[in-house]
This record gives sequence, structure tokens and C-alpha cells, in this order.
Amino acid sequence: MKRVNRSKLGDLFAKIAEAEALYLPVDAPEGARYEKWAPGKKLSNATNTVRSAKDFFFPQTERLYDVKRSGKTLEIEPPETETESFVLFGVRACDVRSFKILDSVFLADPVDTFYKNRRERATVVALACDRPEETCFCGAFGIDAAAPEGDVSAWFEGDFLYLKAQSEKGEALLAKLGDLLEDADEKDVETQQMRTRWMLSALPLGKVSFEGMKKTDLMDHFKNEKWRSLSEACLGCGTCTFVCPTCQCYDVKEFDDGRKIRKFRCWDSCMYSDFTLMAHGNSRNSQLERFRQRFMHKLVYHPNNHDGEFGCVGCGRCLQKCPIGMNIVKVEKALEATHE
Amino acid sequence: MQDRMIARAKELLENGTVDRVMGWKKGEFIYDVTPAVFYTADELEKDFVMNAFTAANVSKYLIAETKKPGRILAFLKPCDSYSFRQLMNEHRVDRDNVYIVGIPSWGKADMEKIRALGITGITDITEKDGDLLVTTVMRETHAVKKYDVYLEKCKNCKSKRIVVYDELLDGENGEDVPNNRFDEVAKIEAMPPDERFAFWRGELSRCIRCNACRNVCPACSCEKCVFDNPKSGVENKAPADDFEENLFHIIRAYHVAGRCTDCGECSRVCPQHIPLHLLNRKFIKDMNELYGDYQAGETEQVRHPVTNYRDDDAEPGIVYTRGGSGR
Amino acid sequence: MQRIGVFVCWCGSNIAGTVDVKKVAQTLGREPGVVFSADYQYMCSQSGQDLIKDSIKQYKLTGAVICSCSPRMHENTFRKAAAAAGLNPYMVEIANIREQVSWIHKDMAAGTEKAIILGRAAIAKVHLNAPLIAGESPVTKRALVIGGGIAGIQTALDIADAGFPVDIVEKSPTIGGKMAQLDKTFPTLDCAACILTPKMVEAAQHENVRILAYSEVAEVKGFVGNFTVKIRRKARYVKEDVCTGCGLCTEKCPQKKAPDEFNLGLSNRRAIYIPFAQAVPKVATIDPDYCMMLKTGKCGVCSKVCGVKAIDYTQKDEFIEENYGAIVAATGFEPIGLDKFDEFAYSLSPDVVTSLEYERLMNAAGPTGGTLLRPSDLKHPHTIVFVQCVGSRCDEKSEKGVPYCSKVCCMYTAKHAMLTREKYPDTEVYVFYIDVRTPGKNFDEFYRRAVEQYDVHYIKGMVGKVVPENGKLKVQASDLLENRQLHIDADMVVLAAAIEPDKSARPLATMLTASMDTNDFFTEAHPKLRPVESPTAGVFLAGMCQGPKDIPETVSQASACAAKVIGLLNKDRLVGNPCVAHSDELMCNGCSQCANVCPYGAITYADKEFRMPDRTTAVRRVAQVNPAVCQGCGACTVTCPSGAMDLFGFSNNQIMAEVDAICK
Amino acid sequence: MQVRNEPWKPLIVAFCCNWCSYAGADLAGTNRLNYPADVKIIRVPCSCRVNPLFILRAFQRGADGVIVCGCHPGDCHYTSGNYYARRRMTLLFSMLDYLGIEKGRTRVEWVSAAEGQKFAETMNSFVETIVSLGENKRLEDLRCKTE
Amino acid sequence: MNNDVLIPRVGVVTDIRTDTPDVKTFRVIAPGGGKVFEHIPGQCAMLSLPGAGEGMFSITSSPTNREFMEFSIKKCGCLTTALHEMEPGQQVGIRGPYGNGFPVDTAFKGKDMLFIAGGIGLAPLRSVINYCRDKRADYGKVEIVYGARSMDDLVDYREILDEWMTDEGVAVHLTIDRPQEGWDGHVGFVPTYVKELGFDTNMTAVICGPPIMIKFTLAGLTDLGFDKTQVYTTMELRMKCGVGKCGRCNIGDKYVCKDGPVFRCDQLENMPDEY
Repeated sequence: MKRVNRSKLGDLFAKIAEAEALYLPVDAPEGARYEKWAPGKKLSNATNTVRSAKDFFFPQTERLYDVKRSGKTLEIEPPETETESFVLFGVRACDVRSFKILDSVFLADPVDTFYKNRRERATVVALACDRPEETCFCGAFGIDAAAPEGDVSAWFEGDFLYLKAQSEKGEALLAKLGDLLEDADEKDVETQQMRTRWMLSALPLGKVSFEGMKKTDLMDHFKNEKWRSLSEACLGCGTCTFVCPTCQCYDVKEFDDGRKIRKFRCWDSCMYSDFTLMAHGNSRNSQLERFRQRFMHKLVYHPNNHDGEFGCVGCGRCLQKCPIGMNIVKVEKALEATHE
Repeated sequence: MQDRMIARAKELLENGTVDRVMGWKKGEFIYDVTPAVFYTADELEKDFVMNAFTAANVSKYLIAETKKPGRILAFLKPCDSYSFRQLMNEHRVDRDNVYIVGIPSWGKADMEKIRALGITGITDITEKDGDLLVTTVMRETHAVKKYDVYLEKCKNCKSKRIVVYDELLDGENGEDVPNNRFDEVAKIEAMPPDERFAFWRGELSRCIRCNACRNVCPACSCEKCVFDNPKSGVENKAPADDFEENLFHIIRAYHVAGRCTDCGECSRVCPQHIPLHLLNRKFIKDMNELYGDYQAGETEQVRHPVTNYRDDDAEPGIVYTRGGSGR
Repeated sequence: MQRIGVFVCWCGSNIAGTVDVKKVAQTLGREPGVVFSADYQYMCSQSGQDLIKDSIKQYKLTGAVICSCSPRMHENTFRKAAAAAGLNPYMVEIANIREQVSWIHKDMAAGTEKAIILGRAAIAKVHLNAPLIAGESPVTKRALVIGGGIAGIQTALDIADAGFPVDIVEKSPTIGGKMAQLDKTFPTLDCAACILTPKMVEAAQHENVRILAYSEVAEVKGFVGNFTVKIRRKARYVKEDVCTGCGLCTEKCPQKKAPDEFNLGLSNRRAIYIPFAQAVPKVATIDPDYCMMLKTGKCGVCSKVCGVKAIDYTQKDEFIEENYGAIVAATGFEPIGLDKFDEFAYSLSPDVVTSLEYERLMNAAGPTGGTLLRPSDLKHPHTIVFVQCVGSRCDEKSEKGVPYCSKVCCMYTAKHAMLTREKYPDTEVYVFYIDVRTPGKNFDEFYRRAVEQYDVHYIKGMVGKVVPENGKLKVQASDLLENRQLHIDADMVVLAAAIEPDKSARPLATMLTASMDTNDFFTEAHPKLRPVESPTAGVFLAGMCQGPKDIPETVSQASACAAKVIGLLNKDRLVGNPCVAHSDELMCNGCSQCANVCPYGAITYADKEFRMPDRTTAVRRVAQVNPAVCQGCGACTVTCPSGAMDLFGFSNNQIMAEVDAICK
Repeated sequence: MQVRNEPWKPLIVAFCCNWCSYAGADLAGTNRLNYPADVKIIRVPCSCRVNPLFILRAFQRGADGVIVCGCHPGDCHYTSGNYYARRRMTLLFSMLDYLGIEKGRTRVEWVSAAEGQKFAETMNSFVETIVSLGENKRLEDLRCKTE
Repeated sequence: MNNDVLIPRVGVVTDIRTDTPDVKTFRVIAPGGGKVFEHIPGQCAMLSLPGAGEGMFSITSSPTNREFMEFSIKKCGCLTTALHEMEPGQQVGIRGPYGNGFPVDTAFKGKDMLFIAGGIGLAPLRSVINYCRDKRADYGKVEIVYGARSMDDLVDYREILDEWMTDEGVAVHLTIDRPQEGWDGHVGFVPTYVKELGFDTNMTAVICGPPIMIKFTLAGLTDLGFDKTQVYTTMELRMKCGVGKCGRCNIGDKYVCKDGPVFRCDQLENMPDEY
């Protein structure tokens, strides 16, 4: 365990940024967002960023390759592979866990090399929460907001930022920071951890649990009558999907710039009416089906395929952002109520 | 007011005037209310809610609801009633299949603004007079003036008048209210072009194309949006380039020009806090100034300024010569 | 994928002089989809066209791009050539490399580059072209003329003379219109009745003309060549085919207090009446507002005296439905109401009259038998003040009057003044005017005669106020030229009230989906080139309903209108322009915005049932374009937010493909 | 990624209505009135056929200026098309201005079939304006500008 | 240079055969000759034509074919229309192979095989049928039931007549929906025909065709005494990325492009009816 005085945060960031790009949450008109650090930029106080940290590994749009046509021949140009490493500072425990969920998709065979490359280049400095929101329910997924995973775990307590390496990458990063850091005792953050854990349990969603979902069969959940009323007001927008740290559906599209075709991948949402639209029709025609798919995927399909791990980390973004106030907690409660 | 609404809804269900009720349903917290259809008195008693956060404009749901058999009761706030009237003008809703009870609205609160005050760990919010009492997990209570956390659309409310209804909950209709809703537009107009450009790049570059603004908008009720239709040639799903952000928002504002009632839902739902209403209001302001005052949804008038003309309209060049900053 | 042929024309040296045509042909030959490319000296020549035809056949071309002169020049030529070779003519696009390239650019390199780009744009468009076939529709060889004034009568007679049946629908009991009420006509001073009534009789007796008087158009459906019109025949309570017009009933009717419309209320008539002696059809009509029998069931005198038993108190309005190929609007005009002009004391004194009322007072068949007597005391007026531009040329912002010049007032006032002075030389006549407008054959001479020979006092200035006082009308006026105030004690004041379109025009325009201007005059399809046609195909305009005009102008317009109608009715089938709008019903919201901007009323809405993907059905209101009516301007396509409305030949995607090709 | 390195030349898209302005352009040609080759004309039936999407599309694809030409107000072949176009373009241009796009990159001119001279002059002056404004950077799509 | 699975390789279309009015078969090789990649029967490949899009198609040739791959494609959308307009020599983007394929070396090995196809549904089966024919010794008898709307809609009719029907140990039963001039074979729908024919219940069945046909044929086989574990089907629906990540082909806890497209019918019971 190391620590650094808050007053030296700027130096710390400057030191990191010397070697590699540093991204951290800063205050912005919409709330907090990740930005590349530059002198003068201040770490945001916000509990979490509006957009999740998944953007760094799975950006909203990304070039896959270009194709040039001449006559009947095609020339396929893959993009250059990026090689610069970077540090993600201030990722909350929920978002750190979301990387594991994204890994289980993108790193599964066949590996998505675009994603893998970014994951490998990144060092994640996770920051423990000390001011949880009423929308937080990471505890429901066994996430300890007070002890985040990551390459380095960090805590703000008193005048200090405490840092603890959790991986080789983390060790390497702390090693580079050298004399900026001083040794510290893990006990220094324990009080804060206890307080955070207590706050989380005392907040309205402190007792939310999803484990009950597992008691019911996939098809029984699927056929539940509640989906109708739950999905009734859904606008079919992609807000929940796009702010969600674990949603990873994408579309592959092309753009003809007149000289070549640019294939790119971009986020897609299973809530969109044309998500499953193909030449021979659409297999999910109603918003009910699409709504159900999103939540079934997170709460049933994903755990079925990944040792019971839900496709949700309880970050609460969708609770804050859904235009019509629908969210995964309401869904879980409604589904479970049916089978009580 | 909630109790009176529930009572009236139950009466109207009972006497057969309607067979279901469009309203707002309680959530996990005070603020995450969801538009919902209620079928029984029990459901109404249990879940119907009307509070400082029932801001969602329910008029768009009535497009689908009025196509269903039976008759639905809709509680419309003044701004919702403008949207509904506009949808009537566009033949999108079946007026006969809805029974409208006009309800007054004195402004709705924006949860995001409450959070922006720095209050975290909220365990409860209650309404008392004009205030919101916010209690946190640390047992602190913050009194927040509702006015200070009004949604943008309520802060710049144009009218308390309900323009279409079968009955009024209060028996009395409100009136248009003086407002400064074009001030912000004027402020941007007064910026030098470079600053204006930088301002809008800063705002629009935040767009994540979640389509919340479009999907919530009562005027954006196309069977298929051009941006979702591969055949339109302009379909796109993500802001793959700055241009796409501009294109989407310019065209969206243009498509609703003359039809946008300024209900403010687009800005309310934007997860990235883009002041989208400033685009719509720009068109409204221009139309008012160039073609005479016009308020979409206010009357039965079906020809709006973009589908109308006068022989002596201003020439497009006026854009480059009138007021504001020159180049 | 299309198989496109590119044909680059040299136009002698016109194009080849500044454009490297060989390079253009070669470069375009490499574009995707181009399977043949050639250049030739004169593409429009017979051998050039043969080259195109042969290539179409030999290379199985599905599209052709001709790089040549303007499409306005030879598009048709090349389309015909393509059609002759079996290629749909609308698969041909022209790249204009003469007017827009070689003739304006001197630099060979720049010209060649631009020619290639324009060629590419045309190729890009052809890729998205689809064969278009012009629709055809039959023509009902019968015309409807709405309005039986001089405009309507003349139009009907001309059409009828060409051999086509015509119906005249007239809302009042007789045809004749406003002209029948006039006394003399300027500038020749021949009597209106003498020239009009023979026309009325001719119409009545013409085998191709059917007069539906006392009738109104109730509903119009259909489109050019194929209108179906429902006509309301109002109940006369007199059997039209039985009544002989003997007039006995009109003498015996005990109800004498009905105001006589023909005399503008200056006299009364009976409850059963024939508007005037030469009315056509000459049939009595019972005015249900005044007939005691109809109101109280007590009377029946007319029925008793009628020798042919023509009276039928039980008559009801009837509807007839007819098909027409063309419709002529000739609804005419009326003077504006003067209730907003209290300064002239029109409502205060019977001696303040409108010019039309003055016509009746001068008319031998009028209420005073042709002797000029003022209405209040039936004495000869000795001082008469004429006020011009009452309600005409008003400020657009003012609440009263109309913004335009009524055009005929200057001349008829000169006529009135002159006739008055001629018949009653002891009468002083003053005319207050803003301008005197006399552009017409013999008009200015006529006006000068009034001033010079008849000593009419023309005073440039406006009358401020007319006050009835002790049997006189105190007229306060200003003389702008002398810059002084005038006070005249007049016996009569005659107001040249502005004219406005007849009130029936607006609802009619709605039925016809014909457009109107803000003053309720019908708009013409083109103000210069198509002045007698409405933008709505098959609807034509004659007379005052299109704008103020005098009798000779009205008659010439009526004949022009008839010529257009005859031209239309002469065709057996109408071939449409295939480049028309069409709506994709799956995407249409039914919001009506497109119909709002359509100048031709080509768009209607229908509730259609759709099978949804989830196997349910839903009924939606969708727009439908009548290709026979649409002219292809594209206004609707831009109004449509969902892009459901598109234009054949100039589709969204075609234009965007051109943009892309140009900006590549 | 490499940017095209030829010297910049303006690219101007002109939408001309078939009945007046396109004919006016033809007349300019017939009278041999010179205007820069940077102007490329797209023929549309009426100025009211010009969708704001087309204008934005042109900018996206690399145009530096877009001009819409139609019949003089009152002379529209379709009676009212140019009136609608006038309102639409006014609103669109105003919005572009509002977003900080340079004034003058878009223009509407009424050119009759007899005004060949005016057509040439209009194009000359428009090209001049665009040259003075320089390359379109504010409404560009970078994907269309890089090789 | 990135070498991700999403980046296609170039393939050359060397031959195009028109099978039915709306089905064409395309032969694809690597630009330098030979196959672009190896596959097992039942697997798919992603074909792309820039400007028209990318789509998943089953590889209809048998892996035993060493020279080329074939795809039988029905015209039904933008991409397939563009593919149908291609001319020989055209290059396409190709990536794969994707999907699990048929268990030809495990569950099918040594079994008597019953193949049932309707319409274009023969395309995915052609690969495995020819595989079985080429490796006769590894499998028992092969029975094929194939039906289409009309004679003209029978895919690979020539190959069926000239090769399959003449093969020892292979029995082909053809049927068309409605009587037609020049057709003296069976007339009727596939499911009924299967029941009429009746098959030994120890066979392993593979069905492919329109959903409705699969449903009724499966019911028919169950009536005959087949267990659902003996019946396989393949579905190529809604695949976009081909690698089980983009989320489109997710039905229940399965990803069709990765866990499928071949499913044993008992597996389908636990899957929502969203295909």
C-alpha cells in the first residue's frame, strides 16, 4: 500500500502522463466524463461518469477495414494496429467488473483482436467509492465498491490518495511513480471502507438481490406475463444500452466515401426496432420482445453461459437515465414477484 | 391532486366513459415514474402517481392507444395538450377514442439538477409546499426550492392553458404565461460565428445517438425514421463523424419545424444534457420573426409556417444580413 | 447492375473544341456499370441516333447517358431514339457538356474534367433510374361551366360550338350575371342588354348547352378528364319544364314586399317572380322567404292562376350527378360591402348609392324606369358626387377594403358622369379620384370626352366625409392639386365600390382543390403563360373570378378558356407525365403535410389496412397521389419527414447519387 | 491516413430548377458567358424539390458551397414551389448560421430563363464568396476527405 | 496490420449457375487458386460485396471438394440481389468458417441418414449429403426427401438426377407442392410425404427448410416414433458478426452463429420461439 498527498495529485497525473496517455473523469456539462488528462484538468468528484468506461475498450464506432473496388477486383485494407499504452484512472468498482463481463464476450474464442489489443494496452486504476448514490446496487453482484478490483486499487481518505497494486501492470505503474509515493498502511482506509459498505446497505437499493432469478427456468421467465406491462412505456431508445457498461451488441456497417467503402463497427441496441431486421424479416417485431431480450440476456442468458455471473454490475446508470423511469431493478422485482 | 385524479379516474372507469387510464406509475424512488396504462381501480389506488417528477409527456403514447378498441382516459398537462392537439392536426390520434382530463401543472423537477447540487446518497424525497425535502443516508435533510431544480421545459413554460380537453380537473383553464424562452437562442445568435460553432460542437459532440430525443418526441412519430431506413440513403446508427451529429440534429429539428410544440421532452431525456430545445426553439423563433407568431398545436390550423407561404416573404439572404454578429 | 452506354457528342467543334471528347468517353467507359462508350460528331443526327439505337440493341443496354447539349434541347430526341430501340425512354439521362461546359469554359483541361464529372453524375443517376411508363386516362367529353354571367355564357357557347356538350350551373334563377344589370357599356355606350340577351338566348337554344339555373355545385370528385360533380338543383316550387313564363302569377301574388335583387333592393317584387323580362330560363321562381303558402300554408294564389299547373309547393332540392372532362370556374364578382365605410354615409342615406345601384337607376328597366331620380324623394338630383376607389387599393394592413385596383371603376364612372351630363345637362357632376386609369382601346379618349366635352369636374382628391343634412349630402373633400378643402352640397353620392370575388368562389375552390390568392381570386397556372388555367389540371378560369377585368377582356378570356377546354376535350386519352410523386404507404404517416403544399390537389388520403410483421392488421391513413393530376414539382417530397413521398425521375436517391458523383 | 495534397479548388453544387434557372444557365452558355468550372449544376424540376438533406449531403461529400436557383417569386412553373423553397431555405440557412457555419456558404438566387447574364454573374460572385471563405471545414465529413 | 476475424479475405467467383428462377449457385476460390479456407459440413461463411453489405450463407459444397467452395443463394434482399447480378471473375469478401457444423464425425458416424429438405433448405444439406456420399463407408444408408413449390424451384435438380439418384445406397424422394405438366413424381407437401414414406426409427434425421415445414416435419417424425434427440436442423438467421458477439443471433442462451446453426431438436425446446 502506497499513498500520495492530495496536494500532489497534479504531479502524480503529470508523472503518469509523461509515459503514457492518462484518462480520468472530469466535470463536464453532462456530469462527469473521461477525458485525456492535461495540466490543469481536475479529477471529478462525481460518483460515476455518465458514459461508462467501456468506451475505452469498445468504442462507439471503430474502423474495421476499408475496401477499394476497381472493376471486379477488391482490395481490403485492414487498419493499422495501435500500440500506445494508456492508463485509466478513477474507474469505479462496478465499471471494473464490467470489463470482466466484456472480456467473457470479446475474449472468448474467436478473440476480438481490436478489443484485446486495447485491454492489453490499458492499466486500470480503480477508485473506491465513498459517496454512493441511491441508484447504486453493485453489492447485489458481489462487487465491493470499497475494495475495487483493477490493476491498481485506490482510495481517497483524509488528505491522501492510497494506492495498492493488484497486478503486474499495477506494480509496474506504481514503480514508475517512484518517489512521489510513500508507504502506507492498509488500515488507513478501513474505516472509510466500512462506512461506504454501511452506506450502500442503508441506501434504498441496499437489499436488492438478483439471486432469486436463478430459481426459475429460462422459459418460465421468458413467458412471464409481466413483460407486457414492464415494456409498455419503453420508447425503444438506446439510452440504457449506451450508458450501460456491459452492453456490447454491435452492428457492422459500411460507409461509401465515393472512393472506397469503409467498414466500421458501431454500438447497436437490442432495444432498437430494426436490431434483428434482416432481408427475410424481423424476428422480434414488438417492443415487448426487444425489451424482454435485453433483460433476459442480462439476467438469464448471461448467467446461464457464464457460471451464474449476471450481465449487470449495478452501476445505476440506466436508473438515472431512462427517459421513462424503467430499469433493471423494477424488472427483477416484477419477475421475482411472479414466482414468489 | 393525485387523490382527485385517482378519484375522477375511478368514476370515469365506473360509469363506463373509459375502459382504461393513461397516467404515471410509481417507481422505486419518487422520481423514476413511468407512463403506464391502468385498467382497474385497484391498480390506480396502488400505483397511480402524480408528483413533482411526473414530467413525461404522454401524448405520443396515445397514437397507439387510440387505435386500440375502447376509450382511454388521458390526463394531459398543458404542454402535453399542445402535443396532442398537434397530433390531432396531423391525423395521428383518434380524438373519439380518448377522454381528456386537463390537469394543471406548476412545474416539474429535474432529478439530474438535484444531483448536480452535490447531494448524494439520497434515501428519500418528499414534497412540501413549493419545496422538495431531500433526505440522505447520512440523515441530512436538504430543502431544495422546486423552482431551482425545474426542468428546462418548466422553467421556460409558455402556457398553462390546456388546448384540448373534455373536462378540466380544476374546472378552470390556465393562461399563456409570459416567458423568456427565446433568450438563450438570442444569446447564441449574438455570439460571433466562431464562438457559436465552438459552442455547438461542444454540445453536439456529446451526442451518443441513443435516439432518446427522437423516440420521446411526439412530432417524431414517423412510421419509419429516415435515419433508420437504409433506403433513405442517410441512414446512420452512430455518430461516426462530427458531420453525422450535425446532420442528425439539423434534420431532426427541420423535420419537426412548424410541428414542434416546444414541449421540451428532447432536452429532458437527453442523457448527455445536450440543449436540444435550443435547436427547435431557433426554428420557432425564426418562424415567429419572419412569418408571424405561430404556436404549433395551439389551434386547429393544419398549415404551419413551413407548409405555407406569402408572396412577400423574406428572401433567404435575410439570414446573412439581419441582426446579431456579422462576418 | 445496369448496363449503361455512354455517348459523347462532339457537336462539331462546339463541344470538341474545348472538351477532350475522346478522353471523356474513355474515362466514363471505366465507370462501374458502363459497358459501352463512344464519341461521335453529331449525336443528334440520324447516324448519331442510329449509333445509339444499334448500341442499345447490341450491348443490351439498360440505360444510356448522352453527353451533349442541354436536355432542354435534345432530351426528347434521344429518348425517342432509345424508345425506338426498345429501351424505356426514361432510362436516358443527359449530361449537359455544351451549354454548361464547352461554351462557358475556355480551358480544355478544366472543361474535360467537368465534362467527366457531369457524365459521372448522369451515370450515377441512371444506375438508380427505373423504367417509367406514363399513365393514361380517358376523357369525358363534356364540360361544366360554373357561373352563368357573360364569362360563363361565352365559354359555354364557344365550347358548344366546337361540338362538345356543356352544362352551365348558375346559382340565381336566371343566367346573365352582373352584365344583365348594367345599363350601357363603356367605351362604346351600347346597351348591355342589347348585346347580352341574344347571347343568353343563343345559349338557351344551343343543342349542346344545358342551363342548370338556380343550381349550385355541391361536390366535386375526380381529376382532369374524369370529374364527377354533384349539383344541387334548388327548389323553385315551379316546374321548370311546365312554366311558360307568362308572368300571370307574378302579377297576382299578394306578397309585394320582397326586395328585388335584380334592382339591388331599390325596388320590391312579388314572392313569386321572374327576375327580369329577358331572363333565361324564363321561368317563375317562388321565394320561400316571402311566400305565404310556403311559410304558413295559407294562400295558393299563384297555383290558382297558373294555367299550366306549374306550381308545386312540395318541391325539394334535388341532386344530379354528372361526369365532366373539364370544369370552368366563372363565378364572377360582387361589389364589396360598404358597412365599414361609414364616412360615406352609405347606410345613413338612401341617396348614397353604389355605382351598380346607379346603373339600375339609369336603366330604362330599372326601378325608376330610366329616369334619374334620387331614391329618398324621387326628385332629380342636381349635384352628384362620384367617389372613386371606395375600398380599392387599400393599405394591406387596414381592416377594410382590398389591396388591389378594381380596374373597371374609372371607366364606368366616366360613363356614368358622361351619361348623366348628356341626359341632364343641368346636373353638376364631380368625380373625386386618386388616379384615373384608362389603359384600353379608346378608353382615354372616352375619359377625355367626359372631361372636355361634358364638363365633368374631375378632382384629384379624396372625399373625407359625407353627412346627410336637410335633404342634402354635405360632402367634405380635398382637392390635392389645388391643395384646398372643398365642401359640396350634393343631392346624390355615388360610390365606386371595390369589387371582390363572389362569395361562392372560396368553397368552390376547396371542392375543386384549385388554389386561390389571399384575396380569394383563383390563381392561374402561370401568370403569363397559362392565364386561363388553374394549377389544378382540368380546371379553367374565366372572367372576374381570376381578377378584375372589363367585359371585352372577360369575353376574350372566356374564349381563350374555351379554346383550352376544347383542346382538352378533343383528346381521347390523356397521357400523363410519368415523373410524378408517389407515396410509399408503408412509411407514410398520413400527416397531411404533403397535401397542404400540393398546388394541384393531387394528394388524397385513404384508410388502408396493413398486415403487420407480427401478423396483426392495422388501419392507417396514408397519402395517395393521383398521377393524372400531379405535375411533378416535388414540393411534397421535401415536406414529407419520413421520406415516404418521392418523385419518379428525380428521386431522393437519384439526386443524392448525383451530388455524391459530383463531389467525389 | 493521408490528406489529398492538390491545391484547394472550391467545389460548388448548384441546384437549378428545370424551367427557369437551368434554362438561364443554358442561356449563359449560349451567350458564351464565362463562369468558373467549379460550379456543377444538378437539374431539379423545381426549387421546391431541393431537400435540405441534399444540401447537407453536398457539404458532407466535399462541396464548399451550395446554391439553389429557381424561378423568380411569382413565376414558378408550379405556381408556388419557389415560395416553399424560399421558406425552407431561409430556415435551413438560418440554422446553419446558428450552428456557426460561415455565412455565405449557402445561397438562393432567382434566375429566370432570360437571365443568362445574371446566372453567370451570380455564379462568379458566389465562387468569389466561397474562395474568400476558403475550404468548408465546419460541415465536412472527414471520412470523405482523406484517402 | 490487424488480422481480426472480422476482416474478410478476398475470394473470386469463378462460376455462376442458375438453379431456379431465384436461386443461383456461386463457386468461389482464393485468388491464387484453391479454397479460401477449410470447413466442415453445415458451417457457414460470411460473404460481402462492398456497397451492398455482408451476409451469412451456408457453404453448400462438401469439404471433400478440394478445389472450391459453393454457395447456393436465394434472392431476397439488397445483398443477395447484388450477388445475383455478379458476373464471373468478380471478387467478393469472404470470412469464416462459422458455426458448429454437423456432427459428421461423431453423432452421425455409422448411422443411417435421413435428409429432409424443402426449397432452398436443400442448400445447407447439400454439403453434408455429398460428404456422406463421398465417405460412403462411414455411414449407413442415405435417404433424401426433398420438396419444393414446383419443379422449377428444385435446387440442384441436375445433380440430384445425375449423381444422387444414380448412387448406390442413396435413395431420393422428390415431391412438389402442386401437380405440374412434365412431372410424374410425387405431389404433396414434404411433412405428409415423409409420413407416407415412413422411415426406420433408428435413422438420424436432418431437416432444413422454412420454419413451418420444419415444425410439421418434426411432428411427423415424432409420430413415426423418432426421438427429438435423433433429429437435427440448421438455421441461418440474423447473423451479423459470425463470431457470437454482436448479439443479433442470440436466442435464449444460444448464439446461432456460434452454438448453431446446427441444433438437435431437443435443444430447441429450451429456446424461445424467436427464430
